[in-house]
Amino acid sequence: MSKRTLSIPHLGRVEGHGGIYVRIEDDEVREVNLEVYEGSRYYEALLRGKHVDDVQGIITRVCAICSASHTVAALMALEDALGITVSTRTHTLRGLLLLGSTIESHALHIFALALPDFFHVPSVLELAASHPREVTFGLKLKQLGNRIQEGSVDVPSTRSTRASEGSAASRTSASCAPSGRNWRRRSNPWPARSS
Amino acid sequence: MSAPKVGIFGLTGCAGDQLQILNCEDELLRIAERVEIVDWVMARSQNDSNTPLDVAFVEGVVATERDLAYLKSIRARSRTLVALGTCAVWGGLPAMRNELPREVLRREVYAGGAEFLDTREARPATDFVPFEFRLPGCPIERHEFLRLLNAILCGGKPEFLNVPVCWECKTRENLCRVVHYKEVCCGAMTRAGCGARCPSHGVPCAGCRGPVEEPNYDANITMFQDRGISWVEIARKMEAFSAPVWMKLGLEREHARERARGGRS
Amino acid sequence: MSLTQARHPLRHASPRGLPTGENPYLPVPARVLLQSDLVPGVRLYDLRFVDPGLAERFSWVPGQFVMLSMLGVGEAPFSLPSSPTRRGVFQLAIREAGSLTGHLFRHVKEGDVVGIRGPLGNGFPVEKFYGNDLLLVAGGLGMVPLRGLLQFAIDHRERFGRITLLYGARSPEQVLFRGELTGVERRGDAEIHLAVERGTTEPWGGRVGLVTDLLDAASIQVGRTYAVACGPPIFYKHVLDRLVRMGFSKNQVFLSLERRMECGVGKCGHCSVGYTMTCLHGPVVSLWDALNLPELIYT
Amino acid sequence: MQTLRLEVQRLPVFLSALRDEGDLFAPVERLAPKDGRSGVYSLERIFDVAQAHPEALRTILPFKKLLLPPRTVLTRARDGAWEDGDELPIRPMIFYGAHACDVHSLKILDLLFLSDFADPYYQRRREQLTVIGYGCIPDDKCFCQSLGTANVDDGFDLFFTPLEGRFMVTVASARGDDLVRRYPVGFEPSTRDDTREYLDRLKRRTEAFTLALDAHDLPYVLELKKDDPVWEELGRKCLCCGSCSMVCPTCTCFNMWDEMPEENCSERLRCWDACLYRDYALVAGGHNFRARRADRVRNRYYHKQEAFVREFGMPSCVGCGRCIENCPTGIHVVEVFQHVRGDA
Repeated sequence: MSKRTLSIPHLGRVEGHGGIYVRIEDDEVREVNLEVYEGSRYYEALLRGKHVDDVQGIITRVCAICSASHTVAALMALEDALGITVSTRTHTLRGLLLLGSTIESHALHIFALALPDFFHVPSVLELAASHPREVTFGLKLKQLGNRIQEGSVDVPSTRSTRASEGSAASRTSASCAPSGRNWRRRSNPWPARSS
Repeated sequence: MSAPKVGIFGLTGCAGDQLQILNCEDELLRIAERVEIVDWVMARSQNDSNTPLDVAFVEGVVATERDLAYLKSIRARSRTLVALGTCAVWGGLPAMRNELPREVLRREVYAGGAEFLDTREARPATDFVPFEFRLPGCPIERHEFLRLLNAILCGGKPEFLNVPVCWECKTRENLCRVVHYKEVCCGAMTRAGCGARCPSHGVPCAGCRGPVEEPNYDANITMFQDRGISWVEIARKMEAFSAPVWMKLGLEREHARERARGGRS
Repeated sequence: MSLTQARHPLRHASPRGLPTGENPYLPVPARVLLQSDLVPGVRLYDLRFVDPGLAERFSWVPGQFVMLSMLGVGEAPFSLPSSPTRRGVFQLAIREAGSLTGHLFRHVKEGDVVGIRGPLGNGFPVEKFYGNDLLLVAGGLGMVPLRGLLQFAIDHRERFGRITLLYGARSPEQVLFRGELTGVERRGDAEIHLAVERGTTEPWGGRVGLVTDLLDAASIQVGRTYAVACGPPIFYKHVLDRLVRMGFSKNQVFLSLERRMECGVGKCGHCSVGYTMTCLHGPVVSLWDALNLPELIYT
Repeated sequence: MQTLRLEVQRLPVFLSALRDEGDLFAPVERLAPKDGRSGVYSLERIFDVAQAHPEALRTILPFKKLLLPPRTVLTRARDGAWEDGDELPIRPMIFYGAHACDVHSLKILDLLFLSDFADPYYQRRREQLTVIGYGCIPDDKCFCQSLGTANVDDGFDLFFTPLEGRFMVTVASARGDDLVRRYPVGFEPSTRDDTREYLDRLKRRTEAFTLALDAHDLPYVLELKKDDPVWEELGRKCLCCGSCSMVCPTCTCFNMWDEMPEENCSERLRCWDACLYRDYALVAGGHNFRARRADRVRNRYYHKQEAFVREFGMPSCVGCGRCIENCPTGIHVVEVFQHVRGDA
């Protein structure tokens, strides 16, 4: 009789903390223990006594990767409870948010979390060394998902893009804070909300 | 000279600050060339948990005994330790209801049958070990992270301004949430750096980046009360992201005063 | 004072830009030729502009300062401890205090390039001192700008009467330019009196006490002397009061103010004390002007 | 100075033509939820002259934002050498809708930034700026009259004062004269009737002020009131949020620091700062020269009404009322000085 145990004390490339123990006898899995050591945050209890306005801001922080889903789910639950019907526009915008989230999290999952296994490398960073083009594409895809969620995808031929192309003031950016090329490129320095 | 060894760690939290590192899509691969990331459970499957680290980033709150032991082990092997995000720096949302015993929270969420949970009062990582840098934000701002990293790698110390969100909010010419909308906005008490993202989208500041040094706490409360906002509303807004520190700064005192007046129980 | 007659009607008209360039914000590369520890925690840097023309041209008045930049770290003001009579190379004496100086100490080696812009500030009114005795009173790091003035006065020895330096430091190990000062005294260029707050293991022939004690010991003819004091706030508190009681007119006493500076050219506002921009109208001010500032100079 | 007249309906034609001269900036109403009216304006680049609200008394940020942008890269350093961080050339800018107080604030900024070590970043933008004024009628927050900044006869290029069906056009610079001649959309010499109506309007305007501040001897009074309890009171009331400084047309304090947006590249940034912020006077050794809120608040008022007068012979407050409008805790600059003086 052959006995084997598989033990992964800390599962890598997943969000959250956990370990897995598998006991195998005669090629038969006898015991599987999944241990989750993630600390409890008790979000359900944190929500108690809060105003409905605050729920979304709290719930979206349950998980960083699927924050958009948590946001939309929480809003829908509240709307159901309060008997609110949202406009088609709101509904569509939420759909866009979720699509952005899907693009981002799937690209993250495929390229950064799952794919390294198939190439027998520890992480996306090593994968980038052997397959730079593919990884760069994956990251760009992920970035697109993020930019959809952030509402910072450039829509051509609107006033805002025209406004940001020329003036001395706008070229040096409107706010004190944005810094780093990354930030600047992704955000429209003159929010076109006036007029 | 070999590349500096870096570790990225998460205690209890949503992994949002680590994700923000992965969200530096344009810079990530270059970062990986400049440093050697030897320990990053979220993004790597083979991790070296013993090598001494030049720089370690830690996000999340200490909410279990395991978290605490993990944090201490990280401190012991790291030369420069950086607290990432509001959870690590101030306590964040998980610490919001610290006035309730863990036991009560647990029963509320899991009823009976979860007695095995390793759980302790959620506190910021900075309460337990010394940190060289603190980068608040829920989540952290990518541009601040990159600035900090570039500075650490060149041996410098970046300057993060100790000024309130109003600084950025005014330069974006937003309609003031307090003056024009009579809302509870934590902007005047909260550290800038986010580009006043929420007020720029028509939502008052929730204080997610934690307090600026020496906020004029009393004047803020008076300001809201003068606009007819009830204490309950002020408190619910303020005690979200940086609850432990607000408590320290006087929210607790106000609570007591209110109780004495027979207000909120 | 008449309100219509402002003290600085249009500030002093100066040519565009600084000796280091037309754009006053643009640092110019200067090479670190030498660095040596003056005392533990304080280093002396010998610098020379990479541009040879500028290196020869660059001149300043004792008491002026420069802004030192390091790539990615930032910028900070440092007073010039050397005399413009010794051209080509200029010096900076720097104490490790913040992140910028920490970086300088740990990462900058001889041969490296840093950024410099200046000289900034007004400097000591040396021409006013000509033909008079000079009393220099230094406390701690306040010796740095006064060393430039001392060098200048020695290089123009015939223009000054008696020169006396009173210098108080925390301990014998903290006395800056000690060997050099001994030389000055030996040559009879100036009278040097040193005091340390506490003696230590190091043999110390000088006085143990405060710099104010030295004022008693030195023989000074108040009527024909200009006093220049430089030191930390607590030092000013005692020394300035003492000088006034000795009979010095408040116009005969000069001191150097310390403030936060960002731009160095009177624009950013950080160093303002009332109408005085420390970087532009100062850092050197007469005691009378200092006492008439809207805020205390020592707190 | 030269005066002309222009029919009301010809002005849009003139302004549209000016877009060829550079970027046209004017007060524009901020969008508010529901009906879109907010009564709050900001200075924006406009493409359609119908968007402009030149009569709007104050934009959230004054036009210092065009000359001293909130965030500028001063220098950029690579491989040990520093270079100018400005992206040149600066495009020409036309600011339409300047009021007398705005023009006075421009003169104050010129005093600060063009005297002594002229600031090249300011200067470049200033040289590209054309100022077109517009006659205003004050509201309950305006007190320019008390500070002598209610009228202006230089420091702008053109000034349009609305009269019945037409504008009185004041030309105060060769640049203004060039524009009028380059775009002859119907400018005519002004008549005596125009002058009479113009002066009548000024008289009505003078009477429209409801706020007054006796500023003639403020520096003397302030000199004697350094330890007045009012400063402590304000220190308790002030949030030190810096809103008043951000919106002030003559508050120009800035901070400089280095950022490394990418490796081997360091940018020295200049960002607006406010003397109300805690670290404003903090030095490297750790000493804070204005550690207390009350000290910082007092410093702000002294700088405007005392220090600036000592340095330049006039206060640096132009009475635009922006700080009154924007203070979240309702600190009212006129009331403060009335209080200090003992009038209230």
